[in-house]
Amino acid sequence: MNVFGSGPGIERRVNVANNDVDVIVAPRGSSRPPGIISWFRSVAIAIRSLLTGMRVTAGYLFGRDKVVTQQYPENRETLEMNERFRGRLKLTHDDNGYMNCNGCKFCEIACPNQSIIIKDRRNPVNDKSELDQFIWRLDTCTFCNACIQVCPHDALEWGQDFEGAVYDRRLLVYTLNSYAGPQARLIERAIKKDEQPEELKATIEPRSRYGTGVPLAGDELPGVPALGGEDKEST
Amino acid sequence: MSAAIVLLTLAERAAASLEVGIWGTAAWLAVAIVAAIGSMSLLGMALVLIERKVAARFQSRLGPMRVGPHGLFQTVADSIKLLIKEDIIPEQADRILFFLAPTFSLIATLLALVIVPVSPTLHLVDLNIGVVFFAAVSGFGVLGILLGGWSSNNKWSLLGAMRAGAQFISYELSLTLCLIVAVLFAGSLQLSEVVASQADGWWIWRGHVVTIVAFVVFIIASTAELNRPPFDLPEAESELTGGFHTEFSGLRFAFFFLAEFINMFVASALAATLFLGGWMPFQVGGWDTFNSVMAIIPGPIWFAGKVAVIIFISMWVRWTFPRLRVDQLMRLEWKFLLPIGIANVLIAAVIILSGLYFFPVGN
Amino acid sequence: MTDADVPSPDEPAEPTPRNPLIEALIASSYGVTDDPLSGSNPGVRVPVENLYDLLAHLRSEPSLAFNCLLSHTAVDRPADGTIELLYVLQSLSTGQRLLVTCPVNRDNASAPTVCGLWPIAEWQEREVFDLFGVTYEKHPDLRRVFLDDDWRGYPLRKDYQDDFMLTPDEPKQ
Amino acid sequence: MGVEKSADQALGGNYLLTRVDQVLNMARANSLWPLTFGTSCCAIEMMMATGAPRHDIARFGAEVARPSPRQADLLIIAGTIVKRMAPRLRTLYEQMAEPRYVIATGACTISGGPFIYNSYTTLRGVEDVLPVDVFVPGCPPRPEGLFYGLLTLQRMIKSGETLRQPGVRRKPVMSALPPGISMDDIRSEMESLLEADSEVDVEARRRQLGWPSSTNT
Amino acid sequence: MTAPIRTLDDRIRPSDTPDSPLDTQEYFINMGPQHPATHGVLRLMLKLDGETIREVIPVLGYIHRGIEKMGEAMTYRQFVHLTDRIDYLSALVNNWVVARGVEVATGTETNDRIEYIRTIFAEIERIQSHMLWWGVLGMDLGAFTPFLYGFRDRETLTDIFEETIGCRLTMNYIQPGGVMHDLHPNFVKRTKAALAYSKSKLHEYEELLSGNVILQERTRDVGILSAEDAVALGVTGPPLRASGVAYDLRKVEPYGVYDRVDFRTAVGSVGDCWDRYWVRVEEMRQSIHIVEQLIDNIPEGKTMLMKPAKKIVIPEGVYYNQMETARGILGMVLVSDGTSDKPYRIHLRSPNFNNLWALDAMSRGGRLGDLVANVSSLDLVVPDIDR
Repeated sequence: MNVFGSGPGIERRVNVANNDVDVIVAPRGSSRPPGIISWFRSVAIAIRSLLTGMRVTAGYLFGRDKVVTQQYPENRETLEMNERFRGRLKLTHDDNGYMNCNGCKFCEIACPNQSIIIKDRRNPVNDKSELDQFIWRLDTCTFCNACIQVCPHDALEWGQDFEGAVYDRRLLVYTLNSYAGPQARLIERAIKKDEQPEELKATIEPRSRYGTGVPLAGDELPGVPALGGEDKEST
Repeated sequence: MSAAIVLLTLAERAAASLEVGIWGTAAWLAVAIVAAIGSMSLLGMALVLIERKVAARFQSRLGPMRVGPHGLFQTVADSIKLLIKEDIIPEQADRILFFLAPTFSLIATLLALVIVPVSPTLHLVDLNIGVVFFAAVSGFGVLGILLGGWSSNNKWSLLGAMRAGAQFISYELSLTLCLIVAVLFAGSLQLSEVVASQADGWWIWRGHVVTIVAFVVFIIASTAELNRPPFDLPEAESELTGGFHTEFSGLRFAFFFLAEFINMFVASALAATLFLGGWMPFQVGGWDTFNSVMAIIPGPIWFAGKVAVIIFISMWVRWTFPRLRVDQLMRLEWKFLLPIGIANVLIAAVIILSGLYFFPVGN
Repeated sequence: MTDADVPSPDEPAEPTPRNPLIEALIASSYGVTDDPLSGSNPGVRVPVENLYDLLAHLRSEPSLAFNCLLSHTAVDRPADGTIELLYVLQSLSTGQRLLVTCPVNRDNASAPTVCGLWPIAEWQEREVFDLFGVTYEKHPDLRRVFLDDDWRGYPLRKDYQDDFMLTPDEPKQ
Repeated sequence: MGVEKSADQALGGNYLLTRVDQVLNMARANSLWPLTFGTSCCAIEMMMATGAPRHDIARFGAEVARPSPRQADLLIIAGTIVKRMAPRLRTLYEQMAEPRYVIATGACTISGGPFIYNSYTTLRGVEDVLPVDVFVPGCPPRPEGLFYGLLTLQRMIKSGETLRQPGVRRKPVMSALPPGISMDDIRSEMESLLEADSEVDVEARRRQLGWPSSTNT
Repeated sequence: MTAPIRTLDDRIRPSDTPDSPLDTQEYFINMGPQHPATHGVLRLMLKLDGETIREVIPVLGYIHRGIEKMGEAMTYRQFVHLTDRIDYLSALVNNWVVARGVEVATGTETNDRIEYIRTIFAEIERIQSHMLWWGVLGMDLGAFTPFLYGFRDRETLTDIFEETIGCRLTMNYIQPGGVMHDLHPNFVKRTKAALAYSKSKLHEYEELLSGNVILQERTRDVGILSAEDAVALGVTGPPLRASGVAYDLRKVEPYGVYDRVDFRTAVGSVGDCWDRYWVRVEEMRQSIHIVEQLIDNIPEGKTMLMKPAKKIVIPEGVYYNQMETARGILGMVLVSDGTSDKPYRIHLRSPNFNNLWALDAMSRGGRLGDLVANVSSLDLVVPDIDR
């Protein structure tokens, strides 16, 4: 039986790979010298070490304010995520409700696993490419922030929502944009320079989270199961 | 056989007390059994809940909170779920033994429970060889574990069962030596008389250091017999994925689970009875006012308090210490506890022969 | 040691070997050539016939004492018809590091095992065997390490075909 | 939930059986003992949820992590499942006793996540191997996100199986929708798609649907 | 001659002649891939004689995802996010290896602020990784409470990550050319508070577990790995240092700003579980010391020097660089063909893959309980083994 105790290490200086390195060596204790007295001493040390451990846990049992638990469903109202928390991707809008995204696909290219799929279209009024549908796959998204990092228009940001549990993975495919049409900057410019702003606005079409391209089935996306004939819900 | 003893005793008592013939005896028996099972499951559920709440506090968290106020009915939910859970018998398992194993475990516990003296009146069976009976039926419990490990046809289970067997046989020695110390002091094998002999002072006070040592060794050995951490080698989660009960599910697993917790209660109750005076209040020789105040508190509460303290210590230890290794466990018993236990019995004999009790009250 | 670590953007253009170790190795009889592509680390190329002898020399020579095989991997170069075996050697006593590259024939990739020199090579070679299909002569336990024993093909080869694998459409701007 | 109840009554279910069903389902929902199973990153966050005192899954009665699948009710698949692991996962699932529930946490288990493309081993969703009850997205999800998944599962259990139809699970679709989206939303989307031909008054539609705010969920 | 290719079944055929003098039979038992002590999906085939371990055969591949193959189809910047998922407890160091590899290859010089931030985060990550290990070791040895304490204290450090980075585990923060975000305004304050808290808790760990006689009995002279074996088996990181070889890349080949801070390398002398235990606990202390030196002196400067949307093309060549994660040396072999913005081949020399094979040498002759202690003391992260 060793004489225990995990005291401080021994400081030393050694040469490793031609560098002088300051090291601190683990304490080993010493083996028990023979004799009945040292045996009793080592038993006493052993029992004391057990009691020390029990003191620590007792400190938690009887101590005040030792419970650190946050009660999640009960504290939902007060629970706040950090401001940079990567919860859910969303498109930013200006004060009038127009989005900043113009469908430039920087994010789609930056995305490491094609979680963002952008469909664009050509606006008949100003003949510019614009966002038709911004599909975001929450089921594959890795929250790596690459899309937001590369976005030249600050059109994307993180929302704080973390409650995403669903019964069917097809529900995790989102269409983020609420409308298809020109970005806020173009509309503003059209209003300012009076370049057919009303006609431009008239090209706006509503898009939902579940728009045309991605129905609940989402069959076209790789890896997403199609809505089959069999009832998958009962197992 | 022990089951037969209990049943016969129960029947005798019933017949003697009611004098209503065979049917009355049967009815009394049925009531007693239902009451025992009911109280046992209630006790088990309460103990599991207490364990979980206490563990949570040790670990600076809250524990079950959402079923009932502060999770009061958590274990009720667990029990119902376990009752209605599917019961799987693995294809390769020995079906008969697989069925018997948890039942043995639970029956052993039930048998041990009936002899626990809660108070002079609340004492289901007062056998004249109560201490021996306890030693016998607690040996019965390991049979369930061994059978469970064997019948599962799983190497991990078998390893766990073998560990349990080795552990149990070893620690049974120390346990019995401690029982002998208590019996020597009390001069009787009947638990009610053991308690009565402590009216003047609990043996843990009156037996010098001998009973204190016996008490501590009894607690250690019973913890080891119960497979509770730090001696939970037969079911060591991180080593054996559950040990002997790896293959048991649903109700059968619940039997093992329940048996473990009731056993903890029984062992604690025995320790309280033998060393801490059972339902006897705390008495100090000469302090008459103090003694009378103490005597106001009813016996069952004294008993429950003592058991609670011992159970708490058991939980405290459980949630603090790492687990021992197999060979270390054996070393602890054979090189450490057993010599101490034997020396303890000899010293106890000397003390009793010379009548050198500590603060001899009254006589 | 530390000089091997500092980024040296202007170095590769110079034709002279950068390191006395490499000069010594080139002068030896192992058919060693300097590896111009080994980045900031000293690196040599060696034909497969001399691979074992060179590595044994590097391991046992007291002044070199490359006692740790940090990494062993391979690079598939179908254009050259070779698989380059790459040994990253590190000496924990001198702190020196050396990259040894050894091209082997791609169709019949085989190399001597170096398990006897560094025990860890046994598993690193198993990994390379698993993913590249390079067989190691006299290897004691040459099994696949990550993939199933009946896996077809060697996934890290450039021409690996797999029906299961999904390749995305490249987004066009 | 209401739908299921009325269906029971239509089938002739009586009050007592319904109450028993409720009690049983309540017990099941509040005593989900998870299997200690985790393969990669999500397992750490799962342990943060189950183990760390800050989140403490014990509040839901689910801290009794069982190492043996026989005794577990809940399989939280945390982490990537590859081809070689898939049969083992299936075995684990089959070893679990009914009723058994499965939560798939993290992008890897839902769809392959970061490893969906160009990986020769990673499964694209564990649904290929076993039936999943609840999907918890995230990479990895926060412990609170996992708790929300657990609550969603509890909701499913409470409204699911009955005594007369054991083993039949009903996923209440209404509560399965992601937050901020309701059936009404979907319905109005479909209506608006039907009216796509007609003229669009952006301002009115914005007021009607509240576009900016609807994305700020 | 080519060595015969065998299967696992060939490998685990029981031997006919057991070395035990008694008439016992050796048997194989399968530990994993789902086993509480293997921290994931490591599978160990154990050849046992009773409870005594005769041989440990690790079987891998239960989480082999082919990250190296995937890397060939990704740009360097995208590949960073995959490295998070290899050794997720050292995610930032993994990021850093790729970032530094790209920076060295393209000749980009980073500024001091970036290096300070990277070093601080790497050290905080090391502390939290070791805390988690401490808790898990406690649980593996049968003490459940340390597990919760470890996780509780780790949470304060995770908060630091979440505040600045937004993620708790897989962060994708250190990028080629800089870091993704600048520090959060609260960063310094919160970090100092967390470090002070961690320090007090380290003392508690000492009382609860380190000095405990049962832990000492379970770890001392268990799983001894000699220095020669450790080096030959390619063991790096705390297990190597516990064997007495003070080889720490932070000292020997300093990267980041490790050459400007004062700290000591924790080493052991015997190489048993206790030394590995103590080395890690001491490393937590040293890491706290490192962060304390740096936290007040973070210089000003830009935090991203490469445009995120710009293509990174690396000159042709083979680049190797390595760093010290919480588990050992993580090396990256990066092969570029000089034309594409994607690596031609990327190989990660993972510390756990190399450390794992020392398990057999450590555990032979020990008990089953010792094996659990050994696995735990190696601090294996299985996705890092399989990649």
